[in-house]
Amino acid sequence: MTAAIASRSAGPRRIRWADMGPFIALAVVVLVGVMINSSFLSGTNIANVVTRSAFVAIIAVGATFVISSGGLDLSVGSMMAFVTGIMILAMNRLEPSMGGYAIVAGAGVGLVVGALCGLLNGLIVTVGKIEPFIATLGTMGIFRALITWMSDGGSIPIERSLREPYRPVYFGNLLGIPVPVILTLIVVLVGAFVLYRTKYGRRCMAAGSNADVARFSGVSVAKVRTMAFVIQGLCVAIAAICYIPRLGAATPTTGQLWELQVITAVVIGGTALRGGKARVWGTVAGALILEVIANLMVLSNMVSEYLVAAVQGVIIILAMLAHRFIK
Amino acid sequence: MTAAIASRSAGPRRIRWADMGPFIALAVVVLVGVMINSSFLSGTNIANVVTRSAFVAIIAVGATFVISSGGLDLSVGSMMAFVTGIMILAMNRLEPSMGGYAIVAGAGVGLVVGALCGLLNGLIVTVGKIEPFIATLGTMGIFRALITWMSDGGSIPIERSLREPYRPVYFGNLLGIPVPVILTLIVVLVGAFVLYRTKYGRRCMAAGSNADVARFSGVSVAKVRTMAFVIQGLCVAIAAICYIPRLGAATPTTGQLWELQVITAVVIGGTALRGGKARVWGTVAGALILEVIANLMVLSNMVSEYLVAAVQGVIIILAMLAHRFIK
Amino acid sequence: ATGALAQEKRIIAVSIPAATHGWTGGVVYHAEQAEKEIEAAFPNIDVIVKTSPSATAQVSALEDLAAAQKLDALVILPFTSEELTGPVEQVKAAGTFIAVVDRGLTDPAIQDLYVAGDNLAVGANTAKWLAEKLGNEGKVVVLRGIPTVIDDERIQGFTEVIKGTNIEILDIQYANWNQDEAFTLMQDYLAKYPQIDAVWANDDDMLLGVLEAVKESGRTEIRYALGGNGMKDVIELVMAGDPVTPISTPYPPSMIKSAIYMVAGQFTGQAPMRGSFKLDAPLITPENAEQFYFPDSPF
Amino acid sequence: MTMAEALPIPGPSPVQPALPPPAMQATGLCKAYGPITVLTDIGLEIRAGEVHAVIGENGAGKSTLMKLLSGHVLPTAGQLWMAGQPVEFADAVAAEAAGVVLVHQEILLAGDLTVAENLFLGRELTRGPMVDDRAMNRRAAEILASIGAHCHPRDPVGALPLAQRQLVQIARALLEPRKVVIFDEPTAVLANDEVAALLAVVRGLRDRGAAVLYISHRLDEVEALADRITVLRDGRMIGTWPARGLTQRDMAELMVGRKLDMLYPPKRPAATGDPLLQVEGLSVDHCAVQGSFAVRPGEVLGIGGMIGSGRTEMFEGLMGLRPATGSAVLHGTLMPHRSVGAWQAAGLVYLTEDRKGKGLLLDEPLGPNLTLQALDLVHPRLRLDRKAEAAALGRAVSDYDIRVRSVHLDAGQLSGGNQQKLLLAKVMQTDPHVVIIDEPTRGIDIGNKNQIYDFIDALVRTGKACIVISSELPELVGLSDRVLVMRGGRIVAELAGDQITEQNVVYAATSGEAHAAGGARP
Ligand SMILES: Nc1ncnc2c1ncn2[C@@H]1O[C@H](COP(=O)(O)OP(=O)(O)OP(=O)(O)O)[C@@H](O)[C@H]1O
Ligand SMILES: Nc1ncnc2c1ncn2[C@@H]1O[C@H](COP(=O)(O)OP(=O)(O)OP(=O)(O)O)[C@@H](O)[C@H]1O
Ligand SMILES: [Mg+2]
Ligand SMILES: [Mg+2]
Repeated sequence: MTAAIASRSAGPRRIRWADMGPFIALAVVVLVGVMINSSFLSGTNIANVVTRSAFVAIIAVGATFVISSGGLDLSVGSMMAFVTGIMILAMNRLEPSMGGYAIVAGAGVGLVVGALCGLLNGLIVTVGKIEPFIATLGTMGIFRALITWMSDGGSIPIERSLREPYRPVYFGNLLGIPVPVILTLIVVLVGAFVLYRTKYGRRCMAAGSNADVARFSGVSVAKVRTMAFVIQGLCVAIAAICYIPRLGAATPTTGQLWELQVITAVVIGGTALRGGKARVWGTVAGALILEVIANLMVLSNMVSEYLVAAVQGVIIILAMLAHRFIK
Repeated sequence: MTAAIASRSAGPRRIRWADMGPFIALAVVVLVGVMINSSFLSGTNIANVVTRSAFVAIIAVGATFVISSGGLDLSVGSMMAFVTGIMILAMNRLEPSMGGYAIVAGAGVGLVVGALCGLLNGLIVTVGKIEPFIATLGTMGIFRALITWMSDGGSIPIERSLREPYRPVYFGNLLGIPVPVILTLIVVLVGAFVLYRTKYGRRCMAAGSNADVARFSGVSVAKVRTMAFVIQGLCVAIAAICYIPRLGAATPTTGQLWELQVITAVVIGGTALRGGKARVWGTVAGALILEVIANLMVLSNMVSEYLVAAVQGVIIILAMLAHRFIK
Repeated sequence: ATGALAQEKRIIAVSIPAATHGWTGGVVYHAEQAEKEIEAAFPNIDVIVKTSPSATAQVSALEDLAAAQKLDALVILPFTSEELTGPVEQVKAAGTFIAVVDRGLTDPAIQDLYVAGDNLAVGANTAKWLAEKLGNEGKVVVLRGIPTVIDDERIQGFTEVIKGTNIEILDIQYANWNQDEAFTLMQDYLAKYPQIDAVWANDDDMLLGVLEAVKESGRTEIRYALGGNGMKDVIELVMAGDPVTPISTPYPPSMIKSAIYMVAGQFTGQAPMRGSFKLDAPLITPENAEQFYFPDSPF
Repeated sequence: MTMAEALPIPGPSPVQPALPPPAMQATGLCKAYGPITVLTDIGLEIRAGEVHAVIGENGAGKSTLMKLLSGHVLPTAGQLWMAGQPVEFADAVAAEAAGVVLVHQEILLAGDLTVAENLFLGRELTRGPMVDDRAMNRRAAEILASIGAHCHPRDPVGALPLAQRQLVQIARALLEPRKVVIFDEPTAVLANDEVAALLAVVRGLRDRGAAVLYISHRLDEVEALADRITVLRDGRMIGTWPARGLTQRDMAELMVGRKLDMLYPPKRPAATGDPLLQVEGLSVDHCAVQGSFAVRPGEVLGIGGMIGSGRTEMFEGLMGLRPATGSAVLHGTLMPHRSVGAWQAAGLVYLTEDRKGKGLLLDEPLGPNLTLQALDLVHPRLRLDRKAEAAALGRAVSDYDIRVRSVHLDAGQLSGGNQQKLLLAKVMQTDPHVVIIDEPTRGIDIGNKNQIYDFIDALVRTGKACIVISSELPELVGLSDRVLVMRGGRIVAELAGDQITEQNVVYAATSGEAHAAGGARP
C-alpha cells in the first residue's frame, strides 16, 4: 500500500506514456516520410500539409467535444458544405452594399448558421432521444441535399471582387505562419481551455463517462450534449471560413467523407469513442497523421494508384499498433 | 418468491412494446407509402422492394452479431465489392472446365474469402486491440482498393454463359417466394437461433454487455468477438452470392456506403450500438424500412431530385421519433 | 381514335445518376429543364426524372418505375454498361421504348435510340492537342476521377495517344472528381516533381482545383492545365483566351436533354427516331467557345 | 400476531412527547414497479442529531426507501416532510438542494474522472471562468483524510480499488453541510480501520446536528452507532425502537421474524492429505509479491488483511485475470496456462468482490446470468436448454434464498444482497473442487449469512476446498481452518487453530513485524 501511495503522490500529473501515443505515431509517420522522399521535408510541402490539415483539425476539435460527451456527429462533412454555401450566398448578397466587409458579415452569418445546425443535431439527439449515429446520419443527408439543391447540383462561386480581399485567410501568413494554422491553434487552445479548465468541460467528461452519475450530480446531460453539438457546429463554421478562399466555391462534393476523417483523427488522437475522455492535442496530431499519410501516398512512387487506399489503411492500422506496443 | 415462480410459468417472455418499435415504424412507413401512391401496394412493387432489401438485410444480420458483441464493422460495403470481385473471377476461371458448376464452386470460394476477410477484421480488433471503428475503416480502404486494383478501375463482368444458369438465384421464385427472400429468411432464422438459442449467442451478449463480467465468467471475449466478425464475413459472402446475378459485375463502386445502411438498419431495428443487445428481427425490419423509403422516393413525384436525400433523412428521423412516442 | 390517343397520357421515365459532382449535377439540371419544358408544351406527356446514387440504386429505380406504371419510353444514362444491361432489357420486354445516353449497353440490340458520348475521344483529343503543342516532348501529370467506366475510358484514350509520343506521364492518381482533392493532389504533385510541363484533369471540376494550386505555388513552368467536359467556368477561361487553359473538350451534360426531346418527339406526332447518334468531342477553342456556353446551367 | 408479542423485546416506541418537528418525515410512503410492490405504507421520522438505523433482510426495501427519501426514485404514494413542511423532490438534485444526500449502496462515480473531479462534479469551485483545480484538490485531500481514505485527489476513479471508490462516494456526500445524510451499507466494502474512521465521521455528523440514516447488515455497527432503529420486512415497517435495550440478537430476530441458529458452523477436524491447490511465488505487478500457499481438501483457508493489501489482486493474478508470474498446481497437475476457462475446467473458480462491475450482467435477466459461467454444463447440447435453465434457476432461488418478486427482473433490479446470492449461485453452477470467494457475505443480511457459512461448510466436508478472502474479522475467524494474512502485497503470517483470533489477524495485518507462530500480541 505504501508503495502504491508513494508512486501515486509522486507528482500532480505524471506524464503518461499512453497519452504520448498519437505524437509517437506522428513522429513515426514523419520519419517514414523523410525516408521515402527527400522533398517531403521541403518547406513548401510541410507548409502545404500543415495548412491543409487545418480543416479537419478544426472540425475535429469540435468532434472531440461531441465524442467525449458521449455523442457522435456524422453530419460534419455535409454541414461544412451547407454552411459554406450559405456563407457564399450571404457574402455575394451583401457585397454590393458592404464591399469587403461582406466577408466579415458573411463569416458572422456562417457562425450563426453553423451553431444552428449543431443545435438541430443536438436537439434531435437529446430531446428526440435518438441514437446520435442515426440522428446525424439523417441530418447528413439533409445538409448534403440542401447544398445540392442550393447549387442546382453545380457550384456556388463567390463573387470575383471578394476573392482577392478574402484570399489571405487561407493563403496568407502571419509572422511566417499560415493563417489557417494560426486559426487552428487558436481553436485548439480555446478548445483545450474549455475542456480542461472550465466547468463545462468537466461536465462534458462526466456526461460521457457516466450519464447517470452526471445526472445525480445536477449536471443536465441533455444541455451539455446539446452544447457540444453547438460547439461542433461553430467549429465547422470556422473551418468553412478558412475553406472558402481556397477554392472560392461550394459544391455538392465539398466536405465529402470528412466525417470519417474527423472521427478517425479524434480516435487516433486518443479520445475514446465511448466518451468520457478527451485529448484535444492528440486530435490535432491525428489530423496531421492523416494528412501526412495522404501526402506520402502521392510523394512515394511505390504504390499503384489503385492501391493507395489500401496502403493508407494499412499504415493507419500499423500506426495504431505501433503506439500500442510502444506503451 | 412463490409469486415469481407462478409468473414465470405464465410465459417464456412477455411481449415488450419497446421491441415492437421497428415494426411499428415499418408499418407507419408502409402506410405513408399506400397514401402516396396506389401502385405502392402492387404485388410486383412489394416483391421488388422485399427482394432488394435482401442484401442489406443479410449483411445486417451479421452486423447484429458484431455490434451486439461490442464491435463495429465499417468495412462491409467494400468487403462485399471485394468478395463479389473474387467470386466472379473464380467463376470465370472455372467456367471452361466446370460449366455451370463453376457457380457453386465460385460461391464456395466466396464464402471462404468472406470468412477470411471477417477473420482479418476480427484479429486486428481483438489481437491488435485497435478500436473497431479505426480497424475496419482501415480494412474498408484496403478492400476497396483491392477491388479497384483487380478491376483496373473498371469493372469485372461475369461470363455470358454463366448468366442464364445463375439468374434464378436473384430472379427466381420458390413456391412464389423470391429466392433472395428465402435466403434472407434462412439467414435470419439461423442468426436468430444462434443469437437467442445457443451458448455462443449468450457469450456474444455477455461480451457486448460487460466485457469484464464476461472475462470473469470464463468467456473468451476475444474469441467471441473474432467469431462475430467471421460471421459478418460469411453474411457478406451470402449477400454477394445473390447480388451477382442481379448486376452481373463487380466494380469499384459496388456496395459503396452500404456500411452506413447496414448499421442504420441494425440500429433502427433496436440493437444498441454500445453492444449487449441484439434484435435480429428488428434488423430485418430496419432493412425493409430503408428500402421502402428509397422506393417511395422513386414512386412519389413531389420531391425535387436534389432533395431526395434530405427527405430520406427526415423520414428516418421521424420514423425513429414515431416509434419512440408510441412507446 | 386519334383524338383519344392524343389525350392518353404518355409517360417518359428518365433515369440518371444523382448530382454528386459537377457533371452529374449538369445532367440533373438539364433533365429537369427538359421535364419542365416538355410538360409545359405537351400536356399529354409526363416526364418522370429519377436520380440514383449508385448502380444498384439505379437498377432498383428502374424496377420501381416499371412496376408503378406502364412506361412508354425510358431515357437512361447508365452508371455502368454491364450492370444495367440486364435490367434495361427487362424494361424493354414490357414494350417500352429505350433511349440510352452516354454509355451504351453491352447488348446494343436493346437500344432503340442511342445518344453516345465518347469518353475515349475526350481523352484522346486532349492528348493529341497536348502532344502537338508540346512538340511530343515533356512531362505531364494526370488527375483522374472516381474509379468508374467514364473515368477509365478517358484515361485509356489519353494514355494510348501519349504512348505514341515522347511525352512522359509522371503520375496518375485519383482525385474523385472533387475540386478539393484535386487541389490537394496538385499541391503534392508540385512538391514531388520539380518540372511539370502540363497537367490534365479529366474533368473541369478538378481543373479548377488544379489551377488554384498552381496559382498559389507560383510555379511558372506549367504551360498547360487542361480539363474536360466543358464546364461553364472553364469555358469562360477559354473564351477569355487563357494561355494555360486555351481549350476544353465538350462532354455536354445537355445530351440528356437532347435525348429526352428526341423521345418526346415521337409522342407529338413526329416519326420515332431510332438509331445511334454519336456526339464527338471536338475541341472547344476561343473561336467556337460561344456555342458551348450556357450561362444559366449550373455546370 | 406481531413480532413484539412473539419476541422478548420492547414494543414500538410510544407517541413522542412534544418535540421540535423531525428533520425529515415520511408518511404513507409506497413504491411499486408496475405490478411489483416494493414498499407499502412506510411512516418514518428522522430527527436532527440522531443516527437512525434501518435494518432488514435482503430485499426488504431498505435501499428503495432511501432512494425515495433522497429523490432518486419517485414514490407511487405518500408524502415527505421536512421540518414540518410537505416537500416533493423532483430528482436527486432537488433533494440535495434541500439538504438530503444519499451515499448509494452501489458505487456511482464517473470512472474516467479523477477523485477530485468526481467529488466536485456539478458544483465545481471556480476562479473566474476557470475551474480552480488547486482549491478543489486541496479540499478533496482534506475530506479524504478526514474519513481515512488513502487515495489521491488526482487518481482516476476507474483505477481505484472498490473500497477507495466507496470512500470517495462518502466524501462526496460530506463535501457540504447537510441536514439529512443517508448511508446505504457504507461499510460493506470497507475493512476494520476504515470502518472505525467512518463511524467517527458519522458520530461527528450527528454531533453537529445532522440527521443520519444508516443502513448496515453489520449489526455490531448498528449497536455501536444507532440512537433509534427501524426494522423493515418484506416492504413493510415493523416498527421503530430506541437502540438502547436492543441486543444484536434482538435486531436479527426482528429482521428475520424467527429465532436464529448458531451463526458459524462447528469447526471441522484438521485437514490432512495432499494439497488440492498449491501456489508458489505468485507475483502480480504493483500489487502482490511472491505469494506461496496451499489448500487441502476439507479445508477453509481464510485470507485476511487490510484494504489495499493486494488480496484481490493476487487471486485475480492467479486466475489469469491480471498479468502475473509464479506457478500453480491443481490436483497434482501443473497449470502453465492460466485462464478462467482453463481453471474452471480443472475445477477451480473465483468469485469476484465487485459484483456490479465484474460479477453480473445488470441488464440481463437472472437465468442468463446464472448460467453464464457454466454454459456448457447447463446446456450440453447445441441448443440452449431453457427448461434446464429454469430448473437451475428454481434450485438456485431456493438453495441460496434469492428473494425476487418476479423472475423476469434483470439482475440489476435485485437488491444488493440478492445480487450477491445470485453471484454465488452463478459461480457454484460450475461444480468446482476449489472455490475462491472474495468477500462472500458482502451485503448479505444476518439471517442469510449463516446459510452461506453452512453452505461453505457443507462444501468442504465433501472433500472440496474453499479460500475465503474477507474483510470481516468475525467471519474470517469463525469460518477458517487456517488464515493467511497479507500486508503490502506479501503474505506475512499464517495462523492456525487457536491462533486464529481477531486480535492476531489485526496485529499481523497492521504491525511492521512478520507474525511468527505463537500468536504473541502486544
Ligand atoms: N426497478 C425495479 N423493478 C422491480 N423491482 C425492483 C426494482 N428495483 C428494486 N426492486 C425490488 O425491490 C425490492 C427491494 O429492493 P431494495 O434494494 O430496496 O432492498 P434492500 O432492502 O436494500 O436489500 P439489500 O439488503 O439486499 O440491499 C427487491 O425485491 C428488488 O428486487
Ligand atoms: N489499477 C491499479 N493500478 C495501480 N495500483 C492498483 C490498481 N488497482 C489496485 N492497485 C493497488 O493494489 C493494491 C491492492 O488493492 P485492493 O485494495 O483491491 O486489495 P485487497 O487486499 O483485495 O483489498 P480489498 O479489501 O478491497 O479487497 C492497492 O495498493 C491498490 O492501490
Ligand atoms: Mg440495499
Ligand atoms: Mg479485495
